[in-house]
Amino acid sequence: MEAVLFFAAALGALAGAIGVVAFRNPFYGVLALIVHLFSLAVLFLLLSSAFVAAAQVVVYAGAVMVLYAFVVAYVGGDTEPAWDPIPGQRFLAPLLGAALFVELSIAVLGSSLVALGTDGPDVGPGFGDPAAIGHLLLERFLLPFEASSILLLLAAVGAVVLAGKRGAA
Amino acid sequence: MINSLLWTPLAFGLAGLFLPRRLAGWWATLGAAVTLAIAIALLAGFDSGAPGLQDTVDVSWIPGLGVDYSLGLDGLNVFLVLLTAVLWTAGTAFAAFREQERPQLFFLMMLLGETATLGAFVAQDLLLFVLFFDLMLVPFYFLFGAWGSDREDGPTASAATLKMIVYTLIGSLLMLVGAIATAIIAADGGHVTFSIAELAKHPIGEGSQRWIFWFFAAAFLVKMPAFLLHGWMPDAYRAAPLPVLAVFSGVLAKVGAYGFLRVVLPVFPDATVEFQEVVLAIALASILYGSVMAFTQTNVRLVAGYSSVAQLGFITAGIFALSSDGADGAVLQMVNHGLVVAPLFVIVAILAERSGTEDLREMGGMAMRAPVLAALFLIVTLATLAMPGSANFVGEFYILNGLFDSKIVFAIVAISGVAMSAYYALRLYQRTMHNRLAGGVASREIGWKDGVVLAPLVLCILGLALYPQLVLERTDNSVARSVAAIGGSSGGPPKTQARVDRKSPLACAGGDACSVFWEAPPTTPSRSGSSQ
Amino acid sequence: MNVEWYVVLSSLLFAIGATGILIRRSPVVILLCLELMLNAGNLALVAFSRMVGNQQGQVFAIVVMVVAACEVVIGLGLIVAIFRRRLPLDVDELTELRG
Amino acid sequence: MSATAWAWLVLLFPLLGSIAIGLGFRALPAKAAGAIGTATIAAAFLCGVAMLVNLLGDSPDARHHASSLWDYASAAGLDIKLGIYVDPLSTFMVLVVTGVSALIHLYSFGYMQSDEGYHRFFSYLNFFVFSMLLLVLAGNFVLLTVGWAFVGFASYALISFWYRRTTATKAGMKAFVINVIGDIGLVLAAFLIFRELGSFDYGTVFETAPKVFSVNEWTVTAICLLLLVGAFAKSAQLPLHTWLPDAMEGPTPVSSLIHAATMVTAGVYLIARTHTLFVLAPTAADIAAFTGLATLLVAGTIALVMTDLKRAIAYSTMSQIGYMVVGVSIGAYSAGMFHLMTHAFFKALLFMAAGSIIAAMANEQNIDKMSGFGRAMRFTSIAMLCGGLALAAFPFTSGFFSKDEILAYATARGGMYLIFTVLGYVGALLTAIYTFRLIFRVLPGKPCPEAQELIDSGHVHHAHPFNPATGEEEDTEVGFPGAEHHVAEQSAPMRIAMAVLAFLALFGGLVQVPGVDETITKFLDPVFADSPLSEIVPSVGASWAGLAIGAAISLAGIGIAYWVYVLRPGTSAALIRRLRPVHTLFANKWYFDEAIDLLVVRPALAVGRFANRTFERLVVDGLVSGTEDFVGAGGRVVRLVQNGFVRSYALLLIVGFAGLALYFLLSSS
Amino acid sequence: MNFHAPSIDYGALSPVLALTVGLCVVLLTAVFKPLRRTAPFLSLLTLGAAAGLLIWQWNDPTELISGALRLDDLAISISLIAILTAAFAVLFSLGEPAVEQVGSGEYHALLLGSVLGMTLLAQATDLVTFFVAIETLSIPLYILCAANLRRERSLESGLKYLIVGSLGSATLLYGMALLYGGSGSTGFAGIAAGISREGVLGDPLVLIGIGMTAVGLAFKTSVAPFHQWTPDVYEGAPTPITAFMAVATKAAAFAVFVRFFDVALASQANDWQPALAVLAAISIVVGNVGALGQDSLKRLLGYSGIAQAGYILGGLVVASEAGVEALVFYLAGYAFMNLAAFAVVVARERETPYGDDIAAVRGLGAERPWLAWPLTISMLGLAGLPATVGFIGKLYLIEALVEGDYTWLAVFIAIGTMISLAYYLRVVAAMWMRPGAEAVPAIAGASPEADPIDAVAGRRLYLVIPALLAAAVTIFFGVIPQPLVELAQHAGSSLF
Repeated sequence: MEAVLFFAAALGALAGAIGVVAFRNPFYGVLALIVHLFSLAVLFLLLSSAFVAAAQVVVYAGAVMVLYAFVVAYVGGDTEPAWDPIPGQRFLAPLLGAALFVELSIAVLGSSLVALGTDGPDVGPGFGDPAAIGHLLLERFLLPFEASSILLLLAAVGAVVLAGKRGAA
Repeated sequence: MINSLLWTPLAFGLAGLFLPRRLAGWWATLGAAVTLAIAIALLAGFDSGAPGLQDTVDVSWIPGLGVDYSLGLDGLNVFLVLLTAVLWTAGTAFAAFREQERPQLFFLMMLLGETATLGAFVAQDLLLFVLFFDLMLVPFYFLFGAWGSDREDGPTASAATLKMIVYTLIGSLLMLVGAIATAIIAADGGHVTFSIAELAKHPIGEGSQRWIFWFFAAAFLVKMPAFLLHGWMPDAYRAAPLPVLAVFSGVLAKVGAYGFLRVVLPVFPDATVEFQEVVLAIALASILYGSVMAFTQTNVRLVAGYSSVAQLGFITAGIFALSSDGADGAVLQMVNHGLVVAPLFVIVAILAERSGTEDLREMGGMAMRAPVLAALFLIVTLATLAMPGSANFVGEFYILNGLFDSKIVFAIVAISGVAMSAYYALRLYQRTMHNRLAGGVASREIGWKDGVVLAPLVLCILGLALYPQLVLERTDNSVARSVAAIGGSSGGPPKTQARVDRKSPLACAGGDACSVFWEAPPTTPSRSGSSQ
Repeated sequence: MNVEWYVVLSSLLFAIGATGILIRRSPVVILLCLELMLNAGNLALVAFSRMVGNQQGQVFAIVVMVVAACEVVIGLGLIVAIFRRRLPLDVDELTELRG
Repeated sequence: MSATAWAWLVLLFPLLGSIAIGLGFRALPAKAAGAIGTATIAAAFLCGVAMLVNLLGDSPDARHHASSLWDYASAAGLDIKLGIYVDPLSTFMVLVVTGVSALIHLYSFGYMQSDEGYHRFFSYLNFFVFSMLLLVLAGNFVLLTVGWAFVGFASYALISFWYRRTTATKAGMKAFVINVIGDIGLVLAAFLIFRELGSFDYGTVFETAPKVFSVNEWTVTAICLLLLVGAFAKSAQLPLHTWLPDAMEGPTPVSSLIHAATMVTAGVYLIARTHTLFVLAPTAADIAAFTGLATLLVAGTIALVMTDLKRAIAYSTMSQIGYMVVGVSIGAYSAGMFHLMTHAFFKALLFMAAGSIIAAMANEQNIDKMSGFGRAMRFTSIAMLCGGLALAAFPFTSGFFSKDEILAYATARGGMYLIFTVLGYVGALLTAIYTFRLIFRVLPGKPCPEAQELIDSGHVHHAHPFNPATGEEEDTEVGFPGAEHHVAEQSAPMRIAMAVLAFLALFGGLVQVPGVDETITKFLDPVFADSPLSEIVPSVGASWAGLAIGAAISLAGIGIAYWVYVLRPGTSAALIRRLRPVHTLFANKWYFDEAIDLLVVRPALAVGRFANRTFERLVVDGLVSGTEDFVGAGGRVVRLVQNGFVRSYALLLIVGFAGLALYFLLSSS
Repeated sequence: MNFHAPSIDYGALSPVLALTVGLCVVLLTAVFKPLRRTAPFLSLLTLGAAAGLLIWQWNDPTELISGALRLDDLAISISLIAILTAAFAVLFSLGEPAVEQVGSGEYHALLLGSVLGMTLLAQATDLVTFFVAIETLSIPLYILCAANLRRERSLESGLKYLIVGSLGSATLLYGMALLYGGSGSTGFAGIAAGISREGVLGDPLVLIGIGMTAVGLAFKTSVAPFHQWTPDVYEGAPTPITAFMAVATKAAAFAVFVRFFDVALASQANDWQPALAVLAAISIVVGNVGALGQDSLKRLLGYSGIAQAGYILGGLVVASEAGVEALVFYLAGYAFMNLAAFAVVVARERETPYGDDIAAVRGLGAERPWLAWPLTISMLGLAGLPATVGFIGKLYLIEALVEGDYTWLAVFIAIGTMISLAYYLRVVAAMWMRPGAEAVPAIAGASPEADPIDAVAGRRLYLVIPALLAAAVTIFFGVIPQPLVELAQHAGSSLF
């Protein structure tokens, strides 16, 4: 059961990812990403981290993607030309992607961490639920939590600065 | 005392910034003169008998890095300090007599240069030495670049100067690494010190000596400049303003040679002995190449320039004879060459003013209406070609004698340089002063302004010619110490035992120095009878 | 299901994202690809947090989401600004700075 | 006062004179300069006499004193003092030098009168005398070298005294460089001596040398050969002689003083001075002797064909010095020195006479253009005749005794040394012929225009100033000969000097007549006593026999010359036609100049040109520009990669990471 | 379950708090029109306060908020450098067209935000803090680079920085993930303990993690081959921002770099040392040769920054106390030398039509000696000539390298310095050895979007005084380096 779900979700995630890279039209790209995110959320659930999954759905599939959609709609999703001005880029890029993947997987598979081979220790039902995460956020990770709020503030300011009316030439 | 010697020029230079342009030059000359006075006072107070350093200052400067601000005088540098002061006074005065643009800055740079050079001479902390050694470049970069002359047929002044700076820094940056490496290795975990005396006490391992030696050698050989490393010289010399060039080639080249005596011999004795012949070979190449170039040049400056290459070759050879007579000669010769080449450039300036060119082929006959100039020039020329009777001869005599005792073949090759020097020096004199008066050349007597600059220098030459002992007796002790580091023989063997001594391996300069080129003469029974 | 699988999957996603950045020219899509890479990181974090059995990784993942959101906002803001400035929305056209 | 004190005075006077004239060149009137110059030398001569008297005061074997003023350069075991060494030999030289110089100064006082560089001339001339005296009085090899180089310089300065003459400056350069080569030989010898004996002082060296060296040991031979390099360069012996003829570019008094009477004989003095070493190195001594022989013959042959009056005499000088060298090398020390003295007399005289004639010819030196001066210039021709006779060793003239004494010694020493006797006489024959060739070409016959002018109007001929060697236009400003020319007939100082010398040339030989009075031998004996060779003394009979042969040969020579040049004027031309190749060989001075030019000068310059044009540009600058280009290329690559495409930046980033990752994977356990 | 609020040492936290508060206040000024003009002064005030509080905290290391931060002397000294730079940047920004376009309040708020990020980064001892901080540092910079909205170059630089930067942070993140996986903890201490466990030491997973974090940090510190954004962004961004980035970002990033590698990853040192050494060597070469023949001063300084990063990295490579000392010392010196240079560039690009082209400083020595001297000194200092802090810095680095048996890298530094002379001195030559440039509009900045010319910018005290100050300090610490050395020693001792 779990395995089935995993493969389904994994396929979804991969499909979404490939879609993002492959679709000529940014708008389809956005849709593909949404698919990808949802499948990731499923994977998160499988990894018994409910809160993260939820956040994933709400924050990403909800807020962020909408933003994307708006922007794409605003700037118009014109498809980019096929030819590549940079010599070799077209040919090297996939190669490098492959290289990255290979190296990372070698690292993972070659790793002597026994835990990797298992599906993790048995954890209580509370593992990864909002309460636990909340505790962590407010105790151990208070500072990052606060800091990220500042970060959001700055980002907001930035968005206003860049996209606000004043920016118009 | 020694502090004031070191910082007086800079102080005057900075103060000069706030003076009106007219006064700047005179103020600077005054500064140089004061420094000269201090230098003379130091020499007067110098005790040639005393072992070790005198007038020392030793303050911890960057304790965090083990760098001390330690200065001191001994036989090696006392006369070089004096030479620096003398030439700078002359150079500054010579420049002050002429119109300079932005004079305040010009003279600030001049005097900064003097401070840096003096610093390099009196520094007794390896790192302080390196620091001043590099610092010297800065003022001369500006002087050459900003007040130099661009050439139509060649690089601009700033380009030529850049070449010089990069070239000379190649060596000195490597030297920085080498210096630090030396200290670290010597400290080996313990307290790091850069004091030359300390480092000399227990030299570092042979292996590290090998590469560090070359880092230092690179710096010094480029500075001189030595054969193959002189690429920066022609352009820079042609770009430089002459008063500056006078002090530059009069003093800065010596810093390189001095560095060998002060640092390399005591601190890297094993490497020194090991590479003796390599350096000697370079020195010989410089002598021969410099001379050959000198007598084919047509640009007056370059004749002097290449002759310096040859002269510095002699000095290097003297140092690497690794016997104290050789080194004595080297020190004496450093002073002599400074005293000779500076007036030479002053004269070049005078000649250029009279002929409007620096090309030998377009000069000639200038002695006609200028007997005094001709006479002064003649004296300088004779000193340049180390005419016996001049102190330069004594210098070369000591150098070659030292070399002769340790590496006879090198000595014989080196001495051929003497003959060539006679040719190029006389050629320079004849082509400018003698023969028919060339078109566009005015034969005018030397003016009092140039006279007061030139005459004292020539008097120094004559004085030293009459009594070179002045330098030798003060130098001898310290040199002997420097050389003793590499187990060099303390000069000429005592009378009549000479023959006996030479037979015993102990007496050979530089340990194995008598080796390669000496095949012992067939010993006939008659001598073995006579010599004991 | 072994954690290994998740990690390998995440690395694959990471590689895909990287490739995307390398070959796509529309800034929007490039931002999307960045999302892919960050999410790959998230997946790895969560997977490891499951593996080692503490939730620090999950917290990290959440923080990363915030960060990612911020980057998106700024990125989109820039895109809008560029669009407003009547410049082509193609990173290959923005090559005035070079050399 | 002691002998050494006088010696210092001897040195002091000329130096003072030189400095005084040099500094006072603006203040002093011309005459005063000449007067000071002459006076100081005369004073020096008197001090020399005082020195002699002092020396004769003490017992023969105690007749050597050293004295020093201050430490010149003593460090690191070298001990070099400013010291002099007075013994009969140096005293003898001092007397000859100062004496002859005084006369020549007197001569110049008149001869150079109208030259713009009058002060400079006397300053130089005095300086030369000082240097020469320093050379002979020096107490150690270093100071010897100093004097040695000083005379070299003085000779340079005086050769190119007319410095606007390109020929003169060239000649000066040549002389100087060859002299420096000589100095180098001397310096190296000094090194070797110091290395072996640990001292530069004459006293120590000559005392220890016999103890340390074994006969013909390679070191001592090397030392002697190096000394010979110095000697030959100075004394114009083969192959270092080429500068001497060119040196005739200098004013005639200079040729007479430096290049005839004094400096060129320094080599002879050196060999005599260091005879102790040469005794230890017979091989070297023989080499010296044979070189001398070769020189005397070669020079003689060249002198036969020279058409330039002064150059002809110069070659004769070379050949006479050849005799001296032979003498001092084979052991006839006092004979050699004796010949040195007499030669100084008659050769100086000859030059003075030549100078007077050349002045009358308005600087023309070609004997083909001269004739009939016998009537035009009585006094000069008489003087020339005296000199000629002495040179040709006419019986009972000075040259007659001195030359034959050398040959007699060679005979007495016997063995292979007979060669020297035989060839020496051949040389004597040549000498007689070429001497009288000159005399017969110049004095008798129908007066040439210049001579005629002198006879008619009593005025010295006036040509537009020109360079006798090249014929270039000249002016009479400083740096060129003066406007007026002065002949002995019209200048008392010149006449006095010539008269005195003429007397000495004729009768100076009588101080040393075999079996009668051997003054010089007796005087110099203590110096050479230590040499085994000085044991050999030709018997009085043998000497007189030699003298007889000498007389015969000399007369024969004069006879031949008379026959060829007076009785049958065409003969010489016929001979030349007959012996074309020989003549060309002689006329081209045996091609020595060409050989040296080919072997030394050209290669050196070629190397220079190569270094300058090729090596410097390709290697030295190549080193720099090569590095520059390399680095610059790197810069271009970096800027090329920085192509502005953000995606390619990302690519490089990933590539870098991939590489890094690869490294870490490999390094992982 | 009950909730234990972490204990918070507000004293130690005060600098961060001060910055945060200041940030908010400044932001508010953007809202109230009348307060617009006060933003710069408020920012300076904030920075001053933060600096003061930091100095107050000097020399007593404290763990903060359950191991998220550690305020020790390394953190303090680096934060001080960042704050100082920010202060200079604020001064440079007076009269900067970009400020007008984005609004003074926002502009300064973002600047302060970035500074906040830096102070956090300098103290971070936990991966999460680390990541958040580094983003808090970067994101405002992305915006500020693009702040001159009218100029295409500014936007371009912003976008480039954003894209490559995010790629960098993504890599960094993934590396962190791997390290977390390997060690099971996000705290530096935990990681140190985790990866030095038997069986984990040298595990490929961990090593790749190290590699990826290294890439991320190398990117921020613009170490080759992750440097390519640097010249473009430096050139395109508004000059005050460039100055800020060139110094502060590098300092902060190096702070966490050295802390993370020397504390958390110390046990793996033998593996990462050679790798980083090679990176250092590469960037020394790339930076120096790249700078040759650059005409844009900002670009030139960008490349020189790459080279300098290479030198500084050397201090990290040796993983020794001396190394950290050298690193801190050099960063401090580097800050002053660069600020002096940038002050002059700002002044000149405002008063000449040449923008930041080297032509802008031609004949400066005659025209504006008070600007020429600072630039000269800074160039000589960056070139490492004696009597400047640059020389002592190099000396310090080389000493550390030789002690750490990385002499070959020291030689690289020497060679790099040699090459660097060629371009540093080119600038000097332009100032002193060339006649003033004739008024032909040059390429740089002469496009229609060119900013207005302020003919007297070269006399504005808020530019000249900082320039002179920085130059003076450069000389001062070149002659009397001991104080700075002691500071560096404190900083160094706080890690070991």
